Amino acid sequence: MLTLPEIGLYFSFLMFLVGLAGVMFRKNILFMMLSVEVLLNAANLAFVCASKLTGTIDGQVVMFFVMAVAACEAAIGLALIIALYRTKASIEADDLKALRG
Amino acid sequence: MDLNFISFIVMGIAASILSGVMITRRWPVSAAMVLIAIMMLLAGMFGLLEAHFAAAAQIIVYAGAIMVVFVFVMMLLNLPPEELRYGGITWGEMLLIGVGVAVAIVLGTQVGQGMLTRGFESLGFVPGQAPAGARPLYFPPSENVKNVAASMFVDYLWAFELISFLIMAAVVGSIVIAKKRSAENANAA
Amino acid sequence: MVSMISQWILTLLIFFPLLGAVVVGLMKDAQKARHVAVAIAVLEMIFSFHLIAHFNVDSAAMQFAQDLAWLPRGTGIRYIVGVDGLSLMLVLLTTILCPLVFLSSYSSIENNVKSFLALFLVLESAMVGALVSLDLVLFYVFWEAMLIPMYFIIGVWGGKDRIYATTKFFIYTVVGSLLMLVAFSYLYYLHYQQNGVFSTSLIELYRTAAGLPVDTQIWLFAATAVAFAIKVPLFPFHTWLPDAHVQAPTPGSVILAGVLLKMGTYGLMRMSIPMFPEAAHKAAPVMITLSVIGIIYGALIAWRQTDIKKLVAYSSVSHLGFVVAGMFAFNEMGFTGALYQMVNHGVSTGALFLLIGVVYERRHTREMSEYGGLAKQMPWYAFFFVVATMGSVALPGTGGFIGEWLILNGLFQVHPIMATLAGTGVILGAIYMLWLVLKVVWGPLNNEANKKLLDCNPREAFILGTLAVFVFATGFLSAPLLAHTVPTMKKLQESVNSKSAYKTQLVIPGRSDEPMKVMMEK
Amino acid sequence: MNYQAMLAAVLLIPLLGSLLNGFFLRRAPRLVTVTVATLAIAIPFVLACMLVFGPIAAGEVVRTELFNWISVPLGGGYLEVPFALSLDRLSGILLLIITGVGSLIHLYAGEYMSHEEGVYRFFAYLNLFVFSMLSLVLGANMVVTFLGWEGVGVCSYLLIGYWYTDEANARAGMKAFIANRVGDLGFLLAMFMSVKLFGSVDYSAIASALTNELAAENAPMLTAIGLCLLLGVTGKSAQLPLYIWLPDAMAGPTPVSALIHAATMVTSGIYLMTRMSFLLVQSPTAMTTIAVIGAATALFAATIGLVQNDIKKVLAYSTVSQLGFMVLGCGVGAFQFGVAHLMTHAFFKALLFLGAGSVIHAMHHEQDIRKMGGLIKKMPITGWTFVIGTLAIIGFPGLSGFFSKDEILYYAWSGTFGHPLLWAVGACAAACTSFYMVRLTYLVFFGESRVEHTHHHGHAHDDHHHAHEIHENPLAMTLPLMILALLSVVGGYISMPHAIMHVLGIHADENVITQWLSPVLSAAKQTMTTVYGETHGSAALEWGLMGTSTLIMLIMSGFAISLYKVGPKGGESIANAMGGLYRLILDKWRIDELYQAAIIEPLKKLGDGFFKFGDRAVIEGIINEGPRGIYLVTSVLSDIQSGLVRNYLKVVFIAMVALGAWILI
Repeated sequence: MLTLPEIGLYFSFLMFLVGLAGVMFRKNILFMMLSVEVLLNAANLAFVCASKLTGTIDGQVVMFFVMAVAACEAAIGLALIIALYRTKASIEADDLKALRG
Repeated sequence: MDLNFISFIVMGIAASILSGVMITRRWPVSAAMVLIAIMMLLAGMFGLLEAHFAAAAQIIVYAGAIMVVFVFVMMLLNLPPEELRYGGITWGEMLLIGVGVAVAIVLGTQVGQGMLTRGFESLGFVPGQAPAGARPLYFPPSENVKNVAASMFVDYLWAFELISFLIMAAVVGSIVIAKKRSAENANAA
Repeated sequence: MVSMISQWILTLLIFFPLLGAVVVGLMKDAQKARHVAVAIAVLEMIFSFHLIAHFNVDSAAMQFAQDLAWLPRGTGIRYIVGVDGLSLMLVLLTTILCPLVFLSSYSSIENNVKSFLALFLVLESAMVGALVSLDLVLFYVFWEAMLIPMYFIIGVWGGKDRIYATTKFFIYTVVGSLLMLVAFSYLYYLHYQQNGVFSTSLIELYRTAAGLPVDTQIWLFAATAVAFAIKVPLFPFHTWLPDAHVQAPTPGSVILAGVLLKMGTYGLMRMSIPMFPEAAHKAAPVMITLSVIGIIYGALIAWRQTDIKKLVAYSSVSHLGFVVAGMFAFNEMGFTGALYQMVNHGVSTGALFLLIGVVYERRHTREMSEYGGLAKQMPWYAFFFVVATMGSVALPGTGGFIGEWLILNGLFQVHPIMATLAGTGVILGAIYMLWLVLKVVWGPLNNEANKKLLDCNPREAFILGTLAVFVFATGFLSAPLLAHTVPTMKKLQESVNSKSAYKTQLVIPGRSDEPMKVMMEK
Repeated sequence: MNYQAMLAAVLLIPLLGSLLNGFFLRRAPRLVTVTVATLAIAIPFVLACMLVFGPIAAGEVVRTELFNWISVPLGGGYLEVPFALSLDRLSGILLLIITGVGSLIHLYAGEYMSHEEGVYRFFAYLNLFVFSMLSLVLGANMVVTFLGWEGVGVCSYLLIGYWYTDEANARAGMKAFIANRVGDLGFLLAMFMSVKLFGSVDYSAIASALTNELAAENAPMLTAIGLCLLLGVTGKSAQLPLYIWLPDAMAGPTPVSALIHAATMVTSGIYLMTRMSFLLVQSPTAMTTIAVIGAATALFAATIGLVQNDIKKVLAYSTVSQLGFMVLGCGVGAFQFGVAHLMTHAFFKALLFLGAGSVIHAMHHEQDIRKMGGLIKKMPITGWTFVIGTLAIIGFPGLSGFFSKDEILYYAWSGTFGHPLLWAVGACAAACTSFYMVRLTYLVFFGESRVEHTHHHGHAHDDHHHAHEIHENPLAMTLPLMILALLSVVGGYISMPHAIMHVLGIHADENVITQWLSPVLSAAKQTMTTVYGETHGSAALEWGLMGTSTLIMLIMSGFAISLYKVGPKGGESIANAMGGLYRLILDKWRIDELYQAAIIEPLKKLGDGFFKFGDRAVIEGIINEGPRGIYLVTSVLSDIQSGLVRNYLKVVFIAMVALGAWILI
């Protein structure tokens, strides 16, 4: 019989995959960022599950840190989206090819 | 098969399905709304895992703060609904996803059969118990918030401080990024 | 005083042209710069006579040596120079050819004269440096330093397709030298591993390298040999040469054929063979086969060329095949012949390129069909042409004969079949060279443009006459010339055939009469 | 003046003459040039006479070392090759021929070339040739000989192409040089083998090192040396298969043909074989090959000579044929008679060439014998000396050719390596010789005059002459003819057959030439007698063969005269009867065409192929396509850097999957 945290790891995995698909297949940067949030949440779930699984508290601390980083990411990312929208009038990821080799 | 267990599974399934729903929305705002729902569900799961602090933070920080910023931006940009480009998925991408899912399932199955725990067992790990070299809790496991706080401000103090610097930098940075362009635009105008 | 001069003479020889390059570069008047450049080259030549005057004929040691600190002590990279019988000949060839080349540039170079002269002096400096340096890093520095002036000389003052040619030349050579660098670096590391100290002294590394297991030796040999074979150029690495020669200005061609190609064969004889004797033995059949293929292949291609310069360029492929074949016979005759042939090829092919330059300046074409019957209009030119040709086809009495005779003789003692095949190169050599003479010098003077050609002016006659004298002087005075090289060649042969390290030492003038073993003590 | 210095002077004076004429007397009057050139050969002739009839006749060998030439370590010791000269009886004979005939020809050439511009060049070449030829015969080791060997090749190249403004002449010179070069490779290889076997290239050192035991152990190598030397000989002495250059070499001025292509250079092969006789006789294979080649060449060239119409071409093929006789003589072991025939041939062939030159000079460069005839009335000296030369070459009894040729034919039957078949071939060649020489002489000097009375426009310098005024040439040209005619008559007595000596009551064991050369040939003779046993000749056989060849000569001469009594038309009936064969022989058996098609063209194609396919397509292809391949790879790699974030994410995903898979495994 599986325990809760172990089932939680499955869910985390599933959500991660879905989030990844979102990042990979959406063209809109906004959606990509939302998908990244799903990714991060999946990761958080994994951390918490691990914390529960091992009976230690570190996973939850790290989950908090991830949350802080996610906040930063959201702030910077959204600021970039605004800046980008102002210059290019578009937030299509495929329009951004400056890295092309 | 108690209620906790059933509600955890239901919430997990709901979160997974909703994340699928989220990435297929055409309107950003509705996607954001779905995401908030996902976060709520996750918070519930955290609660069921007896991570009360995490559950609270999830609702307050994520659903409350971060998602608000998202919605603000969406409203600011007032974007039209986006064309979904599922038709654009190539065979290569399909194959990639197929392989990925296959690996995931195999990996997951192995985990489900206790590979992860067996791996830990070899290190002297019993599920639900702290491993041999693990740091002991400062407080009884029921005192979740206290434990998190103690660990964060004792063991992870430096990391915590660095994270605060990061947040500050992000705040300043986001202001600069969002503002600089407008200044240039003003000049250009 | 003499010992003082002897001690510093090589350093002087290396850096004097460099100084000259600065002087020439700072001058204002191009014409005066030409005179100054010639004067510098002549002075350099006179300095180099000190070497032959005070060279100890009975010794195979590195004479006129100097061993100074250069890079930080721990690296083991020092400034070590010295000459033995092998490098002495080539240093003299370089210093004697250079003044003639500068003289020839009076008419062949018309724009950017000062830069040309300065670059050429830098080139001379690098060539002498590469020939006398006994430290691998120093050698490598000079080796690469030769490349840069040549790159510009072809690229700036060359013919129509000069960029293609010079790029090709550069890439070929750089590929080779990078391989060499890798080999040297690995050897450097192996030396450290074995002895606990770093060293790039050639004398030290001879010992280290010869003691390596055969497999390692073969890899290192291959890397260095490919680098040198490209420079030689040995078949099948030769295709850069015709392009470079055809596009290079006359002085560039002369020095390319005269000295730069010899750097490859010099490297093989100085580095690859004595460093890795066992590998050299393993590789000898391959190298000899390649050179014999090169001899016949180059000769047949040369025969079918219509561009005079290309013909002579392919003849170089053929001639240098002899040199490589000779040295891989691993006997004294082969080594001596190879060295002698390097000098002779420098003289006779240099003369041929100068001769081509003479008519090219007058007619601006290198097509054979444009010429014919020049003997009528330019009798002295025809005379020099025939002399250079005879030197090139190794007629007895010219230096080429001594070289080829020794090479083929040496090769025959070991590989009779290969020597016979190489010998057919002598016949083919006659065919293509006489074909060239037939088409350029003999025959009716039909082309109107050729009917007003002027014969060699005194300057050209002086250059060509000097080379003609050398063609015959090397043919008859071979015994005294060879005497300088014999101890070195003997020692080389002994060390290669006993598959033991090439043991030599530096003789630092004035320090002591005993040959000093440098860097033996840790 | 000691003998060594004299010997050095003999060698160096012609070189000095050449340098003087070539560099310092370019603008000097013709007379000065000619005098310097002639003296440069005449003085050595005097010195040579003093040497040969002094110490050499007394049995000494004069040896001198000018300088140390090559010195390289060889197997512990040194391989020393000094520039050493050595004069023994063999080189003595050749020395006299070269300087003697040489000075006569120089004298003659001074007049012959009188209408040419810038003759300094001609005489510089000619003197240089004599220098080379002298170093060939005087060289004490193979390398010095090789210096001369190639030196005469070069001088021949320069002299054949003397009138270089006609490209055909220059081509003929080139052909000569290259054919010689092929032979030179043989000489070179022989030299290398003797270094390998004996550690030396000095003739006397080789001779003393070659013991019968050594010979037995290294029999294949000795055969190889012999065959390589033979290759050298076929090149230089115009034997099959390398004879092709000699007929073309007639493009040069006639004195050149006389000196180089009849008297001296082409005989250097015979000299070399005699010099190396001690080695050659160790290998029956080599000797037999030499004899066969000689006999074959003699017959082959004679057949071509039968039908040629150019006076010099006939003489050229005759020379090839006569050289074949000499080689045959050497090949059967009768080296001394090879040398004797060399000498007599030098006399009468030089005479014939000079006579031909005299005719050509008088006829203003007309060389077709069909346009001559009856010239003996206008040019009596030339005519009668030419007749003497002809009689000598066809072996009229009592003249020089009779003795030397018959001795060779006798030994071809009965010599150590002789065989009746070789004699038969030689006799056929002699028969042909009689026919074509008599035909030539008759058509040129007798019968009706067929000279065309028209001006020749081909030669601008002829303008002040008139073609119909054919008259005898001045003394400078006829004097050499007379001297050579005298020598052609008496020269043969040195090789008088035993049988005749017996009849004449001369009481000597050997004839003069055998006696004279006995020190040189003793080693060879000893080997031949000890290894192969005594020869099986007899006086009766000698008389019989002599009689047979005289008879053949008389019949063929009579046949030729009867045929050509009516002029060149006389031969037409036979020519028509032969048809294709006649044309084939007229085209010199089309050997040149064969070589062109079988060797030259394939080599040219190979050269083109190497250039176009090997260099351009393969090597350049690899060199140029290599970077292109790298470019292809890099462009694929750089396309992956699409700049699209999701593509990068795909890579991350792939990496993640791979990592997962790796964990599983």
